Amino acid sequence: MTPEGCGLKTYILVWLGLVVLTGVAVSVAGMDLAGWSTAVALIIAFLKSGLILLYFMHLREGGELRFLRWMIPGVLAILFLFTGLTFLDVAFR
Amino acid sequence: MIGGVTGLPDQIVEDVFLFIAAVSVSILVLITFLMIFFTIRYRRKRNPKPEDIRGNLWLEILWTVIPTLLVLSMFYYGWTGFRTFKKVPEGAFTVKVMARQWSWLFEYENGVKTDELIVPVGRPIHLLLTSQDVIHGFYIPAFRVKQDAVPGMVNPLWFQAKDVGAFDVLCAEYCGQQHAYMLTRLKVYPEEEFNRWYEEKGKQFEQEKGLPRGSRLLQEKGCLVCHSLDGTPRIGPTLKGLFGKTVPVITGDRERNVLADEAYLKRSLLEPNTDIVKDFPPIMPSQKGLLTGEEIDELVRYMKEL
Amino acid sequence: MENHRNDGGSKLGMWLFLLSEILLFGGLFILYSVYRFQNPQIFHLAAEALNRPLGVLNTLVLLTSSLTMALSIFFLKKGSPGRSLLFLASTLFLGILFLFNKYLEWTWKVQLGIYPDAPRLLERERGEVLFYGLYYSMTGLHGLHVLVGLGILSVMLFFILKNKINHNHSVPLENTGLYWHLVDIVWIFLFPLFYLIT
Amino acid sequence: MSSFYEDEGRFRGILGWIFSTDHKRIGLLYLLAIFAFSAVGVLLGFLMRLELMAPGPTIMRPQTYNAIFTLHGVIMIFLFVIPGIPAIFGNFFLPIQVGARDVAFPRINLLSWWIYMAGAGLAVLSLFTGGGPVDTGWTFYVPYSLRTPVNVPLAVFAVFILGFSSILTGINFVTTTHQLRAPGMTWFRLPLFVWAIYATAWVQILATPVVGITLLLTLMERLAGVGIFDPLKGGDPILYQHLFWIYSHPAVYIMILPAMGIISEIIPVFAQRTIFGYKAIAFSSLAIAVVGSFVWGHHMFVSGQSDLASIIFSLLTFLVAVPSGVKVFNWVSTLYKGSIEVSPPLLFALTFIFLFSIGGLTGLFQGALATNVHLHDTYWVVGHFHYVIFGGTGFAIFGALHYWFPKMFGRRVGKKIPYLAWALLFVGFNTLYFPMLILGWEGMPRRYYDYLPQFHSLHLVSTVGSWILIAGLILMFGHLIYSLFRGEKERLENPWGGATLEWQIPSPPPRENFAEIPRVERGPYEFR
Ligand code: HEA
Ligand code: HEA
Ligand code: HEC
Ligand code: CUA
Ligand SMILES: [Cu+2]
Repeated sequence: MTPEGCGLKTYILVWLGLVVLTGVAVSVAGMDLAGWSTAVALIIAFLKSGLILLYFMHLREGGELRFLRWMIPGVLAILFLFTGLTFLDVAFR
Repeated sequence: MIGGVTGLPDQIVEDVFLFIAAVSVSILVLITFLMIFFTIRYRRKRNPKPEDIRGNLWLEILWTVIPTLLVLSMFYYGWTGFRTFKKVPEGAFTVKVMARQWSWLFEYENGVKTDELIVPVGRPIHLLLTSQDVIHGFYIPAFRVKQDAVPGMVNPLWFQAKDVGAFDVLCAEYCGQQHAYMLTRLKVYPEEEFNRWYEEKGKQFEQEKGLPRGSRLLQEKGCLVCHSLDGTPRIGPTLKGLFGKTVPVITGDRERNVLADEAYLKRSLLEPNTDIVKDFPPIMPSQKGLLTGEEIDELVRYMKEL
Repeated sequence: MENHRNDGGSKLGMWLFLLSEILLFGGLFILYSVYRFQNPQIFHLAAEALNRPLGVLNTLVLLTSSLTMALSIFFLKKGSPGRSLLFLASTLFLGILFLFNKYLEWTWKVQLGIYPDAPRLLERERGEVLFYGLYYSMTGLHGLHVLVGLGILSVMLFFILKNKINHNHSVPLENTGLYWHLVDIVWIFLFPLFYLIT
Repeated sequence: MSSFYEDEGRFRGILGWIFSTDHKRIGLLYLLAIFAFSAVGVLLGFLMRLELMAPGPTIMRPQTYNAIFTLHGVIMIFLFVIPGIPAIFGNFFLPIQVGARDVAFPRINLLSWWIYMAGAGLAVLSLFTGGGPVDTGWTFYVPYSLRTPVNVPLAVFAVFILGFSSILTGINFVTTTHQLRAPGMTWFRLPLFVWAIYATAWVQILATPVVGITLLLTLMERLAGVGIFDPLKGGDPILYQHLFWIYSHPAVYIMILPAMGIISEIIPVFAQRTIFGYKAIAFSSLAIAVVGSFVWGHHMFVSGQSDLASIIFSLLTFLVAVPSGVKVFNWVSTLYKGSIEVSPPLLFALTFIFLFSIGGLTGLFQGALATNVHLHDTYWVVGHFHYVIFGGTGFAIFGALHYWFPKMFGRRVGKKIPYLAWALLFVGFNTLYFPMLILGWEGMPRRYYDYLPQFHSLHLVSTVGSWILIAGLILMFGHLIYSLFRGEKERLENPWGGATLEWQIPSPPPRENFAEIPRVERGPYEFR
């Protein structure tokens, strides 16, 4: 992992992206999207986390810890399965 | 048995049990036999030169696939049985069951309340279980049925008695100090006898309606599980002669004496843990929200007379 | 045993810790989704009563703090500890600002009589009690993580000053960064789930 | 080369132990602590058996009994079998077996021992403060745990702390396995014990936080009245059970996987031939860890969860039995055409296979929906889990103690007494626990202080079994302790003819294990 991994400019751009996405999330919340607004809010949250993970947390660069890139989706998958199986109960009671 | 299990829940449990037992015992015997046989046959004295065998793909596949099929069949029988458990037959006789620390209360469709479950023989019985405090487990071992009674939920359960008789009802979910004593009886009456009992009780109930009598309340609300009316202490102090007595209690960490007046009695019902009678555990469930104001007055009036 | 320093190992260890953090919050998210599923209407109404502008502000504060954190590491690795310190201090400041806002938000709620076990709260609908139960525990646990993060940031500040970490040995600061970013990510999810329910 | 016992670190005497970051010393610290706690657990088990010897009050009051089975469960689960094998033998041997000088984070390793002790200390403290010892059962089900006046908050907090220790240990082992393998130690040259600990470590990292947060919330609900699970506040007590078992089912694999790892070490050594189906055993560990994470609902078939959930969970439960079976079959096949010497470690390992199979097969009855309705919360379940935990993990620990004793302590264990102790343990065990299975089938609920007269005779048999068992236990440990001080000195590096790395270094090992990091050129079970 070299110090040049990410340039200053990249960092600032990523930050701008995060701010813009926050703005989008807030304005979308004001609109009436029927059942979709939660989904949109969550998608935006995932996009933001993705930016942070890839750039601020350097997952994009890989290197020796490349397999970690699979860990985050892996753990999220586990969490979704936990939630999904719980909902098999809650939603069908 | 192939093609799904049918019959009453207790029969189903036995069938599935036997099936799994047959498979399991065979596997256990096989494994144990091979283990002992190899150990003796290839003991060092007899077989000083071992032979390396790294594995065998076909064997590996075989002992993955066969057990998978076996467990899938176990799952299937378990499931078909479970379907029967969950499908209450039409025309079932419905009884509401209220669990509480540490007694059961059964409420019939005509309003009659009992603390033993009385049902007619040969008819499916449909129970609707709930709890007013913690989780309990309604369990009739003889009929191999069990279902938790959970506060805030109504869980169904059904069974059917083939023969007349009396059976144990136990609490299977741990619910506190007297969990082991949360027992009652299931009494199965012949059809006519049951009908007679049911009508008689129903009439009696109609007559008593409107005049809430203290003694009935004590019974129904489960007070008598912990309190006696004859002067002997049980889980809680006796209620006999309580009114007007000076009671040693622990308030916070302090010990003090209080006069058992009306206010004290009411407080004992609604906030039992503010004053705890000396030498008794702080386990009396608060009756807040469980008794109406009228019922409280009635209880207090009745306790004064004891 | 300092002599077998293993930077890759430290980072792997940190990531594993973060994975377990994800599941720690994950438990709460499971609860949240179930209760929201059971009380959709009430959660909606309760969420409207939260202070959305403050939530937005706090989101921006944390996002910016993530940027300053990343920059601090960037400059440390480049070999300019001075600038690294500056950005680290900004991160620290933004973290404190975040907590201060949270403090304000909580006190306002408490003044309205909405806090766990408050009689005013218990009078309301059950779903609302749950909403605030989750609100207090989730933002509370997150706040606790910010607080711990602030502690670690201060230690890092001290280490840089003492030249204990520098461009040759920057892993502690990088790991702090990983932690701080994760805390930020958690907030990125908390924010829409509490302030933007519609 | 001097052994790690003689090594002079920063401190001497006892401080040289409790502040040592040497993985072997930490392993022994855990051994001592866990031995002490499990002894208390055994004593409590013994007291319960005395109480249950006859119907009616026998030697204690209901409240005492309820506190005792709770404590027994909490100690045995959270202080003994969950940390057990990873913390003792994993710490001691995993670094050696992968060819490293220590774990990846020695100081965190020490920290996790301290956290463990702190958790244990808090658990002890909870007995004497607040409302007294907890009486909720080791599962802390709400709403009972929210209502009972006893000291639930502290006890729950103690378990939370213990979980933290477990996570740190897991992180250490995963990192060590990834980063510190000696040159040539490829993934498929790892001893199966390492594979098992590795799979376990992932479960520790990913499942423990879920119970952590659950317990923390219960704590907050008790202390601050935060509305989460309490039905009076709109909460859903079933949800507590989900979150609790999301961890606590995988936790049973935290208990058994390392034990299976030990068995996979012992059998090939005493058969002096390579293990049958190395990859099948290694991958079945991972399969158990993964699939086992999604079966938790089988503890809740009668709780009122939806039928659909019950059905899916039952299916998954059955699937997770298959990889366990694969292991059993491979072990048995490893005996085929071996050159077998029935030394005490092998005897315990074979007993493990037998008892664990009984335990596992009884699990199948519980996993089937129809039978579970009857068996749930009866002594059948109690029988099941003592067979798997104690017959499984317990006997694996006994085997491991005899197997690694010369390496850990540099002394030999005598030849005859272990067989006698084994006989007592084996007879006692089955006399103690088999009647429980019958009791369960006859409808005896668990956590009962008192019971109906028809259950008397089997309970009596069971109690007698506990005496035999404990006699065997005392004999075995007495003998081990005697050997520790008086046993013949072990001069050989490799008394059993093992092929893994720990047998290539002196007994006991020197401070940093290897004078020179070895280059690995063959698999762990290549004896020739
Ligand atoms: C070490 C701990 C351990 C292990 C390994 C297991 C393993 C298994 N357990 Fe157990 N279990 C517990 C510890 C453990 N359990 C505890 C502590 C409880 C009670 C908790 C409480 O309420 O307090 C419990 C409770 C429990 C329940 C809930 C009972 C109830 O309360 O209603 C169930 C239900 O499905 C269950 C099932 C299983 C199954 C299917 C396995 C399987 O993984 C077993 C697999 C093994 C085998 C099957 C045997 C070997 C295989 C063969 C010989 C091959 C051939 C066989 C075939 C595949 C057909 N267990
Ligand atoms: C590790 C797990 C473990 C072990 C070993 C034991 C050991 C024993 N258990 Fe068990 N038991 C549980 C876990 C365990 N138990 C759990 C989780 C529960 C449920 C609690 C609840 O309901 O909440 C329970 C409940 C339980 C009950 C049911 C209570 C009830 O439902 O009312 C009973 C009844 O007799 C019982 C008896 C015994 C006895 C007599 C022993 C022993 O006395 C037998 C002797 C033990 C040994 C011989 C093994 C000791 C091992 C060592 C000393 C190893 C030393 C270690 C090192 C050297 C590192 N136990
Ligand atoms: C679970 C057992 C239990 C149940 C059920 C129970 N109580 Fe109690 N009760 C106790 C105990 C234990 C005490 C003593 C400790 C205390 O003061 O809290 C007590 C105390 C009391 C007292 C004060 C007695 C005194 O000597 O000062 C009154 C009055 C009382 N209960 C009435 C009732 C009534 C009426 C009911 C039913 C609606 C009831 N209890 C149900 C256990 C119970
Ligand atoms: Cu009611 Cu146990
Ligand atoms: Cu389980």
